Amino acid sequence: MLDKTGIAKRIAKEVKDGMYINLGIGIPTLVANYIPTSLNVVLQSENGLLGIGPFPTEQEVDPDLINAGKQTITMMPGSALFSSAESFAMIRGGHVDLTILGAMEVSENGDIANWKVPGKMVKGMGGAMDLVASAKHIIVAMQHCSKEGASKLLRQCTLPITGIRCVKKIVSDLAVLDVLPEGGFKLLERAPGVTVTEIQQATAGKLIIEGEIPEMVF
Amino acid sequence: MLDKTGIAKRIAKEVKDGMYINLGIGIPTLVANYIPTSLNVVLQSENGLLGIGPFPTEQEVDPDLINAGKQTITMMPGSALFSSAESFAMIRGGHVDLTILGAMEVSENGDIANWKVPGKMVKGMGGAMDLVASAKHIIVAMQHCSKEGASKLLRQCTLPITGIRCVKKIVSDLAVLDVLPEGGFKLLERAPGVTVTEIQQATAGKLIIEGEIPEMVF
Amino acid sequence: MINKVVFGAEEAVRDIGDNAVLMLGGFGLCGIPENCIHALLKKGIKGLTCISNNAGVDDFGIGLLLKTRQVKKMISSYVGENAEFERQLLSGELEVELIPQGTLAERIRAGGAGIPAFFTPAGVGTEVATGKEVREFHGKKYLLEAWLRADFSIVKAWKGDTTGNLVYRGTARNFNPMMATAGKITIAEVEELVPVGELDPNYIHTPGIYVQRIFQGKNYEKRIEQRTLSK
Amino acid sequence: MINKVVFGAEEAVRDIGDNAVLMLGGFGLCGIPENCIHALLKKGIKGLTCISNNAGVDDFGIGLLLKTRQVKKMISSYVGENAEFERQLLSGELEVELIPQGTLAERIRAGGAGIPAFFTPAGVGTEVATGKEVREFHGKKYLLEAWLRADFSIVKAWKGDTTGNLVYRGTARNFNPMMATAGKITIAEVEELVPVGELDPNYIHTPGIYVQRIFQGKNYEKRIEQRTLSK
Repeated sequence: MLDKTGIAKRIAKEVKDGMYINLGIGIPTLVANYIPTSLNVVLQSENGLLGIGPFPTEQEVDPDLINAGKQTITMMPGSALFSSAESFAMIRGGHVDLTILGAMEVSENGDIANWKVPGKMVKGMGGAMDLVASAKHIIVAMQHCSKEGASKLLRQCTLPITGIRCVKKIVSDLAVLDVLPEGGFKLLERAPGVTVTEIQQATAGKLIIEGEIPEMVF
Repeated sequence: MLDKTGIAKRIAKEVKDGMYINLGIGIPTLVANYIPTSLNVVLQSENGLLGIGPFPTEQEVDPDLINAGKQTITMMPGSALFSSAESFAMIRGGHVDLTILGAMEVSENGDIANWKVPGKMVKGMGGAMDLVASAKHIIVAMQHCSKEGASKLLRQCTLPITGIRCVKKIVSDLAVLDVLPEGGFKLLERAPGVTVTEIQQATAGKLIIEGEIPEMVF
Repeated sequence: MINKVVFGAEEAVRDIGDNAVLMLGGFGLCGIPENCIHALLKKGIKGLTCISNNAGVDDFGIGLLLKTRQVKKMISSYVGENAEFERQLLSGELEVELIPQGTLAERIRAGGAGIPAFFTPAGVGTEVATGKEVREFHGKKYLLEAWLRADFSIVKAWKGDTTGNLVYRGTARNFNPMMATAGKITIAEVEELVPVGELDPNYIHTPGIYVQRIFQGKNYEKRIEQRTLSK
Repeated sequence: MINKVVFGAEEAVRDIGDNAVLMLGGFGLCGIPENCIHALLKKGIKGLTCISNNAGVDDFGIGLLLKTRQVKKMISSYVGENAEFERQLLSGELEVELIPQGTLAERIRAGGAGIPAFFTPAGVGTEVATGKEVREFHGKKYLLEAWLRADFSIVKAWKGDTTGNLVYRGTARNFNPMMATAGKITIAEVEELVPVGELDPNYIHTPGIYVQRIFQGKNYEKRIEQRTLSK
């Protein structure tokens, strides 16, 4: 079973040289720490920056330079700054190669729910609906089950959804799965120490298992 | 009867302090020469400049600095450069206060035809359709009649039109006229030496004459 | 050039009355018009509709106007970090309209650019689509969204000249440039007001045509929400 | 940062084939990609659809590609100054689609920004409206217009860095920034190619994400169409 760091490390392996990437808040933000330095990639922040750098030192802190999570950041050489309209033009136009974000639920046809829980205070969707409706490739970082043990990989989402038929890949604490265009979670890899049976029990949606399922290698 | 310079001079009197103005090619371009220097106005060029300055000296000529007529120009202090999309966002969004352009025909309900003559090579509408469809206030500079003596202020345009119900005011070689919202050319001023009868004869569309019509004062 | 300079924030907001529809620039607390917010607070006008990506925090930004119950409605994409906001929302004192961030940005741009409506994929199949026209283009579904315009747009820039040309700095740009285009009256407060001719025409973010009033603000706090340092 | 540098114009256009749909930046002869136009001429590919505000003059710009009959169709707002163009059009060898300039600019922006269609007032009641949906908003009529996208967008900038960030100069900016966003492959030729980090991130006109190939052009002629001097 993977902890948050493990999920982030496994997702980092999906990153390819030359990619422009948008990282959501939470686990996705951690992914940046594990992208091999041999790869040239550029991180987009939807509030208006291409080329997010490391967090600043005390001396470098600049209130005019934050990421979409409102954290202070720095810029890489070759960065570009722009407005929110331009930023979402980029996102909507399909110019960002990979979007990594968290989810509360994913359905077997790729619907995602990650913005609202009925009965709880609604904070808003922020940029999530634009990102999921527009991205060429979406990887979701999530817990396979709730704290109560209920599966979050479902036939249909129970929570209000953020976007339809958009998730392409899931990296959970238990497994790596593709969401197939025709529907269904195709099991690709098991987390270290996790059995196929455990994954089957934790997946309420249609799970597709073909041949031997390898354990993740980091 | 006014020559081109006269028309330009008379239109210049319509310019008010603080206006952003788009000047079309031809007579409208001449208007710039007669705007009193006491007025602060800014000229927009739809290819991407606010703050057109005078034509350059031989030393100042810069191939990267032209107006919408492809003429070399200079910039005034306080100018701003932008893309064609931003330029027409400005125009379409109603941020330009006054548009001055030429016309082949205007109808009594404010339709304008100025881009195409059947049988002749079509050069294209350029930005004219955007300008007439968007402008808050449009003044047309035109000849009242064709060389053959046919009126160009008509009940209905005979040429393919550029925009509907958009012209607010006309300054011709014979007269100044408002185009009324309910339809009709309301005669405001006569050109020096031109009689009301001459204007009546030269106007095929509905002409409205109320009271004494003064001669233009420059 | 046309001179747009006003004396300060109070003069800039002088004619904003009860029930006005305002746009306020900024993302989180980054790039918000601090001086004008304080002037609105002092002015005490009520019933405001505020179009702003966020709603500030309890004791800063738009949060200050919420505390004094000057805001009737917020139109935002994310209103996370504000306890007073939550209280008013749950009690029904405050109306909230949530809009996907990219749609919000584009609707504001459309307002400024004279485009009354456009199609966007964000929100298809979600509750955001309720009541909206859905149309398919090239095999993908899109929603029809309308422009947004405001009575007053209040933006914050880094530098500005006396004719209203603006330059933003860093990610403090965010929603400010589009909002500057979409107000009947646009008010710009800047950290540094410079004479006409000092800003390079090639690098102006907001051309002065969009700005009706400009002044140099003072005492910028520029509060940081998440001070995150590298280890 | 990602390195996008190619050796020169010929390498940049290497995979543009017959019948490709191209966008070419520029307004008149100002800000046109001179090096790539020459490379296309040399390459001799045919059947091109060229989306460009103008069509050059007889012996410069896109006019060169017209002379060699490499262009099947022009999509432009104004094609005034070109005798060969007129001959081909009248003889039916060349197709022309004329689009209002602002609509052309906005359709290209929409293509890059993932907006499949939008409403604009330009052309309402004219022959441009033929076959288009007309809808009224706030008492005014608008046409529905679709995005434009290209197989290759070819733009010209003043400065660019190795990761594709671009800065334009003067009114040579014109259609280049939108076109840069709307090509499946965007090729940028620049007068000066600089190392990453040399351009100020705050003043970049086209972020590198839009650009797939970049090179430093040579021998720019920058021909002037209307050399007009003050007396």
